[in-house]
Amino acid sequence: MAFPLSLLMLLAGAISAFLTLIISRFSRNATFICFIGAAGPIIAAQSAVTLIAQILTQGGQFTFAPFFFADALSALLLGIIAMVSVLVMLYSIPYVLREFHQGHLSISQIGLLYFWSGLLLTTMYFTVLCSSLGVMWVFIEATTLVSVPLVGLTGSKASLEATWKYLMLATVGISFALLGTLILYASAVSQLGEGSNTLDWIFLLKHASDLNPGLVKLAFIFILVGYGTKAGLAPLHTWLPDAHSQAPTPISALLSGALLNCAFYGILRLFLIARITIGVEYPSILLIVFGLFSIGFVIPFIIRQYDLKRLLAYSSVEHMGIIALAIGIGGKLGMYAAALHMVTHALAKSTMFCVTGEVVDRTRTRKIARIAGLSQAAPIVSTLLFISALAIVGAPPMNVFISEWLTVMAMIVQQQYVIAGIFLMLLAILFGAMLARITPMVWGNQPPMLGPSDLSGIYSIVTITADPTTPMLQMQDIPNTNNMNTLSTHIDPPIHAAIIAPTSEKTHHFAILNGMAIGILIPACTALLLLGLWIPQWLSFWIQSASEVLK
Amino acid sequence: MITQFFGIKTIGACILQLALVISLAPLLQGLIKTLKARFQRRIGPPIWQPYTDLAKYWNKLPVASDQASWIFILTPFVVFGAMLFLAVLVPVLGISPLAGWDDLIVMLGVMALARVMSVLAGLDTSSAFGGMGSSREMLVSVLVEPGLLVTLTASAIRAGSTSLSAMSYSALRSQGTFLPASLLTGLAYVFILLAETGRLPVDNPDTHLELTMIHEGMLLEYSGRPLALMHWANWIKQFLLIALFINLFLPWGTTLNTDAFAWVSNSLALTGKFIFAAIGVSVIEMLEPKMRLFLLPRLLMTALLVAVLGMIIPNLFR
Amino acid sequence: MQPVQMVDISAILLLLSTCFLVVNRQLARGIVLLGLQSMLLSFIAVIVAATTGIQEIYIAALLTVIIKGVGATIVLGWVLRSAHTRIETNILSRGLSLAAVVALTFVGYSSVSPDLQVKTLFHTPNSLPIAISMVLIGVFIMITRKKALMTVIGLITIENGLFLFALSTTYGVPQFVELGIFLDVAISILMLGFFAFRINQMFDTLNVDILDELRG
Amino acid sequence: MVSMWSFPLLGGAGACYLIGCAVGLILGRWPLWANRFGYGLASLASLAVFLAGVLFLIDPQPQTGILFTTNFQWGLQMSIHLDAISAFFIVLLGLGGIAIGVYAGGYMRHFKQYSKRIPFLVAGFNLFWLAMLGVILANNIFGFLLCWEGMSLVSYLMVSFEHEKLEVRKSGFIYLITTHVGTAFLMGAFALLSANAGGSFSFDAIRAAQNIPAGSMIQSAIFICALIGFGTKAGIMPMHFWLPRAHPVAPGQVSASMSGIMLKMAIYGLLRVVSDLLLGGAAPPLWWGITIIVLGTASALLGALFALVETDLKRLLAFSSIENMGILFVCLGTAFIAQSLALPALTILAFCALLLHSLNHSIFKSLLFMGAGAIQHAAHTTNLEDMGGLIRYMPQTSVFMFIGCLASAGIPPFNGFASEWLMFQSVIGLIGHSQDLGGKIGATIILSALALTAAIATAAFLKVFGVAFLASPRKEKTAQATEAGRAMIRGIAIFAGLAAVLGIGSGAILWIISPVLKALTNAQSVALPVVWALPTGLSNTTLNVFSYVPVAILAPILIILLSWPLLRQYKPIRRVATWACGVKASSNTEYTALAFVKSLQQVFAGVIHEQQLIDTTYTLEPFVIKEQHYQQKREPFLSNSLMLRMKLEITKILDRVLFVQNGSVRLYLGYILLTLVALLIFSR
Repeated sequence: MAFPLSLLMLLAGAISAFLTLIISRFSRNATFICFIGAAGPIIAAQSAVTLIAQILTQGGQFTFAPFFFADALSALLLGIIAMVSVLVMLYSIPYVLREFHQGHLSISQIGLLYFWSGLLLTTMYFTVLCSSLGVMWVFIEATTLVSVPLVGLTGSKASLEATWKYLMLATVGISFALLGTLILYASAVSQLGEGSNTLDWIFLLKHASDLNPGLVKLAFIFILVGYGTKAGLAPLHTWLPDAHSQAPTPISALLSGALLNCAFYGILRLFLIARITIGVEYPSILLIVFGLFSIGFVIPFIIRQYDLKRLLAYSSVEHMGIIALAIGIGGKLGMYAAALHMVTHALAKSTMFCVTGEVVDRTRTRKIARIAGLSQAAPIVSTLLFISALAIVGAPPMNVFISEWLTVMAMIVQQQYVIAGIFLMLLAILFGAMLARITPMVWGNQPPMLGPSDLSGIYSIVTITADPTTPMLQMQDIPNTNNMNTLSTHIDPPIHAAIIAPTSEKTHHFAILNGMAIGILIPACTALLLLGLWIPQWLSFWIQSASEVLK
Repeated sequence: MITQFFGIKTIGACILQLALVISLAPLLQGLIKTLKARFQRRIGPPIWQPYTDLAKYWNKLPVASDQASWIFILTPFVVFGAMLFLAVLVPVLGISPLAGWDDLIVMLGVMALARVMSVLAGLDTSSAFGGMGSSREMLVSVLVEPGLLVTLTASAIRAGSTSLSAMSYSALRSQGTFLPASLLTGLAYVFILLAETGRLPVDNPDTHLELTMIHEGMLLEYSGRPLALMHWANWIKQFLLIALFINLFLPWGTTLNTDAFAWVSNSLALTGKFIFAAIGVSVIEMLEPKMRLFLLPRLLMTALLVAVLGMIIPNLFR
Repeated sequence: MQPVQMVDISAILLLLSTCFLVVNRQLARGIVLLGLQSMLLSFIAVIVAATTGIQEIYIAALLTVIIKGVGATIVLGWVLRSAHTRIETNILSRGLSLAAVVALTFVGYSSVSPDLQVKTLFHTPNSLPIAISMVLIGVFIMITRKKALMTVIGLITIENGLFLFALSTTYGVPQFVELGIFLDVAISILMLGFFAFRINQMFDTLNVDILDELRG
Repeated sequence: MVSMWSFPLLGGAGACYLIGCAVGLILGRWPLWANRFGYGLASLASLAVFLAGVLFLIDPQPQTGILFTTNFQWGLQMSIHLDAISAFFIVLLGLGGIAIGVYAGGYMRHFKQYSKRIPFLVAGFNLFWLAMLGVILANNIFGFLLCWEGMSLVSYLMVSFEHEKLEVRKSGFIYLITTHVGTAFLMGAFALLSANAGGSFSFDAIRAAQNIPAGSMIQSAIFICALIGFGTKAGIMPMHFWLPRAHPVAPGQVSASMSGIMLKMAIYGLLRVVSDLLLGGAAPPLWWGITIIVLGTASALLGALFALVETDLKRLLAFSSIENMGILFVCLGTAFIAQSLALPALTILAFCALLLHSLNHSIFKSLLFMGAGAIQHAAHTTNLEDMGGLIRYMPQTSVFMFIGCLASAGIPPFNGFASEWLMFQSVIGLIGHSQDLGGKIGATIILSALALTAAIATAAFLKVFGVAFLASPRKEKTAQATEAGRAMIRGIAIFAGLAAVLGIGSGAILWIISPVLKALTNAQSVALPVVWALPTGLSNTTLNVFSYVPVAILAPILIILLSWPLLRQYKPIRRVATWACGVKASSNTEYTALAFVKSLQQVFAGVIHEQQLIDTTYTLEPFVIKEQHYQQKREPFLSNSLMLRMKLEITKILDRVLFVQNGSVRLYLGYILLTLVALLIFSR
């Protein structure tokens, strides 16, 4: 099989990562660094889409090169990573610039951010593209290692703590996954003899029925616990709220939207083998138990949550649970629902994180209790927040609803009425719990805003498009306002807003950045809505092919 | 059916019954008052005192409160009109002129209309007495209405129709056979009759003492012709309810024949039964003291329960 | 002595050293024990390599000595020098810890049923269960110790268990996978060391228990 | 073939709603124009909807169409279907839309401080009606659920209009959660239905499948899910608690459309899902009807009682909605019982009552809520205790509210009476047809409870009219009230007129219902007027539904004819002050809302808890009292305090659970180890 060029193009992310790292040593132009850093992943995403098209048009499974392999399931994950990375990288530009101008990020930190996130994206792409389960493990471990510095980027005490926990738990978990992989390998070797392709996924799948059931069972347990830790299934998820809340917001979106799915991909691959070797019963039960437990476990944490980003992290745990549950339920419908839910959740969660970034940036707090009156102070952001929250909780006009509803349907078709009942009940509780946190921020009469309003942002964007002589790059002139930042950490947000309200000149620049962020987020939220109302043919073909692999 | 309804015979019967009820209602009131006085060893007013009262009010010019709105003005008409309508609807002489359309729920509805208007009129003048009367009237009516409905429904079920004439007809046809259920529902009806017409032990029609009055409280601001209408309407209501009681629960002595002899005997029997009912009411008024307002629910709930029992009991004996 | 028996005995010795790690309270001695453990492991690797004649396993043995035996000891020792304490506080008493270790070993043995049909030469009755037990005990060490240092030691114990497993059942994994694994392990140990150092720098202690600001 | 115009009309209406929505947003800078055009378009669209429904009912030819579809199996397919059941509710919807749209055009003029938000409200209003139209027309599960939840969401957003107020935010949130829980049950019901039709989402396929065995667990499960789901929306006890919170806090036209129209969607849903999809016209099990009728009776009675003691006008109306939904459930339950006992005549009577009361309630409740909105604008309060004497300041509104109150109280000759009359008839019929003692006792208790309900509702609405409009104003600001604007008056007048006309002419519009009855009972033909006679009854006295018509026409004629001679000289010659034992009668002497129902409240003290707060300040303690404030708090049982306590308890438990994630990395590792060990042991 021809070695596709697009596979090489996937390295664009890594290349731009090194470029930004180097540039950030010499240049002081944050805007430039941002654009360079974001360009690579976007090029990579474009080539990922080409790759998906290639995979889907050529049909079935095929190997590119010794180590590379892709089927429709990989295509699904490729697409999810590409989708999330484009959104996140576009959004990161205004976000990072704003942080920079407010003095929360330094130039070298920006360089590091783009360096590590470029590497993270590259490792994620290759996670889903390698043929050997051993190599897959290596890449999944690599995603941990390159995402750890991202979590600790801001260098605060809390972020250090989160980093430590993330590193610790993910490393332990991943060691279990390695043990599982080794056990699988041992089984394969003793049954099928040694060879360079013994850990190859196609080879294993072909001979799955010859493997030793006892060992494969053991391997599945270790891999489920191992990758499950990374994928955030309760009760193994404990690092997740810490890491996702401490990372810079675009990175949180990347972690929640793409990385969790990549880890889950590892479970899926082994699930497909184990299903043949030890029968579908046992792995399905495990997935259902983990799924239901994950959905139920997060309820108290969501109800009593104080931190906006932790809230979303717990919601991610819930959604990974839903995916596990759908796969455990199985059947044509269940697998379809799982594949669809991966896509819908990735889109919804990354959008939600980005919108949250807007909220946090304007209020300078993540404490839910301190945010109120967004609908007056920032009408567009609050609308986006509400829409994406509705998507996250699976309210009907939104896309997540379709996959959750299909999950219920799958349960009914498989005659798992009790599970369906519990699932629906948990979803309803989560709906309430989630919106109980979100709605108080949207409504109310206390605008704690900092900076210009949404509308002025939009108007600024219009001005820029109309007048090309006002380039974005002008913004490097804004002085770094470190002293303001140190001041602000000791003052309550409302007072803060009053004290360091930006000057009118700066207001204009912030307005442009805000407008840019909103300009990126509005289409994303519209996509949530549109995908809920209508799934286009090509999209459904893509998801359906993936569910065929799982079936 | 329509032609039959608008036939000359029906219209004649309507006019006849209307005239009868309008003219005799004050007489019944006078009779009860006189009898009650006699039982209390008083001489009491003459039996046609209500007529003279009406005449007196009729010739006085009305005065109204400066707070009163159109509700206050309209109420006597609506109340009196509603009673006129009921006077045609309710069977007095065995079967109503509007037989077939005299539904019991329509009767209750029209009675409710009258009550609603008087309650509003009581509230309209911003007088404390009016408000008190209205409030208490609502208390009584809330407790009375279910009882009345259930009592009448018991008869309706037995008759197989909710038409008052049918109910009366079925009672007449089955006269002589004693039903324990009839006794129970009849008893409940008596309680409800007393409460509806504002008699002791529920209300004292003779006083204007603010602590006791219910119905009179609402009328306090009326004078002249409107007052006459309100009183008259109340007497008509009393007359009709007693007539209904006679038809449904005291069917004896009335025949279904239509010859001349039957006319005479039926009229005599009816007169006798009215007098009997008047005596009964005055005896109860003589014996019973006025009840405390908050004891009323107990009384009326008992009536409701008795009525429910009466509704169910035919099955027990079947 | 047969090579197989030697591997078997070494495996039991590994388990024993792990037990020592559990009851040990001195950080310095823990590092030394870890070094010994790694050496023991590379010894097993050498035996396996010599018996089977697979050259790559020598490389693996060498890497083990370099990364885990020497590298980890140096990094950890560097961290320890910068820390104030030398003594680890164990949240469980020695008796309870040992009991837990016994229970975990039992789990390790019971999870691997005898009829697993792993037909390699070095699949001794003990090596595979001990490998799994070491993984579990490694986590147990991480749970019961408060110092970041011991946590890292627990993690390396886990890695050692994995390596034992790979050696005894399959003579290691395919080469490129193995390389990748070593790279990852090396980086993760470096990172752990680095962040343990950062924690010590920022919080002025190696006690990870103070890292509990993020909760709920 | 006039019904061929229905779909084009409906399409036009849908487009019109969308344009109205867009116009509202586009004209955002000019709220007044946004208001005028947006609501104008809504009214226009509703007129088309109304016409479409009426045309269909004139010539009922079921039609199906597909709005849009995807060739993807599980995607959204919005196919629409128009049959008699949906046509009836479309008539109801259109009627409501016309009047409320006209009213709303004038409503917002007084909301100066919210001028920025008005465009959103206009857009939301249009979307709301579009969603309700979608609910009625949807012919597949996806479309139905989407529109259903869209309806809930949009109404939630509109309820949150004045979100500066904590009360509004809380109420809105409770509404959102409750309605979503209801939707979850609906999802369950639909999923079961669809699974039985081979996983198809189309209503047609479900109708065609009909392979759910009667009396099976699945059938019962679907029924229970649908009952809970739709019952929540309908505000049936014990799922009612959101209703008295959400309806009062919304702007006038929103509460009018929610109470008047949206609640009927629950009835439509029950008819569609249970009668049509689940049973396909077959007889339901007996216990379904009994469950529904018991729930309905409880809601009716308790709703009326809570309305009685309520002093906030809009909350009172909300409780009255619960009461009326209870009455509708009683009718539905009676119909179901009659169906399962194979009593076609009674079935038709009960369905007749159900449909007529749906229509009537939507008319008088919208009327009352619109009136309440007008009062709120004029007197700046919804508290009855602050009102009084409005009949002088708002003469037109007061006439319409008078009609509304009497209709709502079920007093002839207004429309509430007509349908309550049918309801009583069907319950009496139930007693007559009960063969066993249990049934008879049960039906009798239900009858007396309903009679009590009617009486209490009367008292409640007399309180509304008597206290709010009559006597003299109790607060200064009330005396400054002025008549509502012309547009508002027009909107209210439409419904007041309908309430009066339908009261007398209810029988005459029964032809509209006959195709619906045909569809509901699967009968080939339905004989109207319905001849109803009890089995033991007299053959010569039959009662028909029309009989009320001449009676109702006759009554006013008689009244006027007979009282004309009296009327001529009737005019009070003198106006004097009210006699009040020598002092000047003022607002201090008149009865308050609280006092008016105090005695009744004591009778029902078991259900309504009362809290008395007496705050005394002394000049010389404890002898000389300077001031004494008396406050009475009344809350329906199972209400705030209980929910608050539950919330506290749950919070306490949750806080304990939170310890699980206490920040210790060692604990987290412990979870992983424990999970692994547990799995290893479990898989042995």
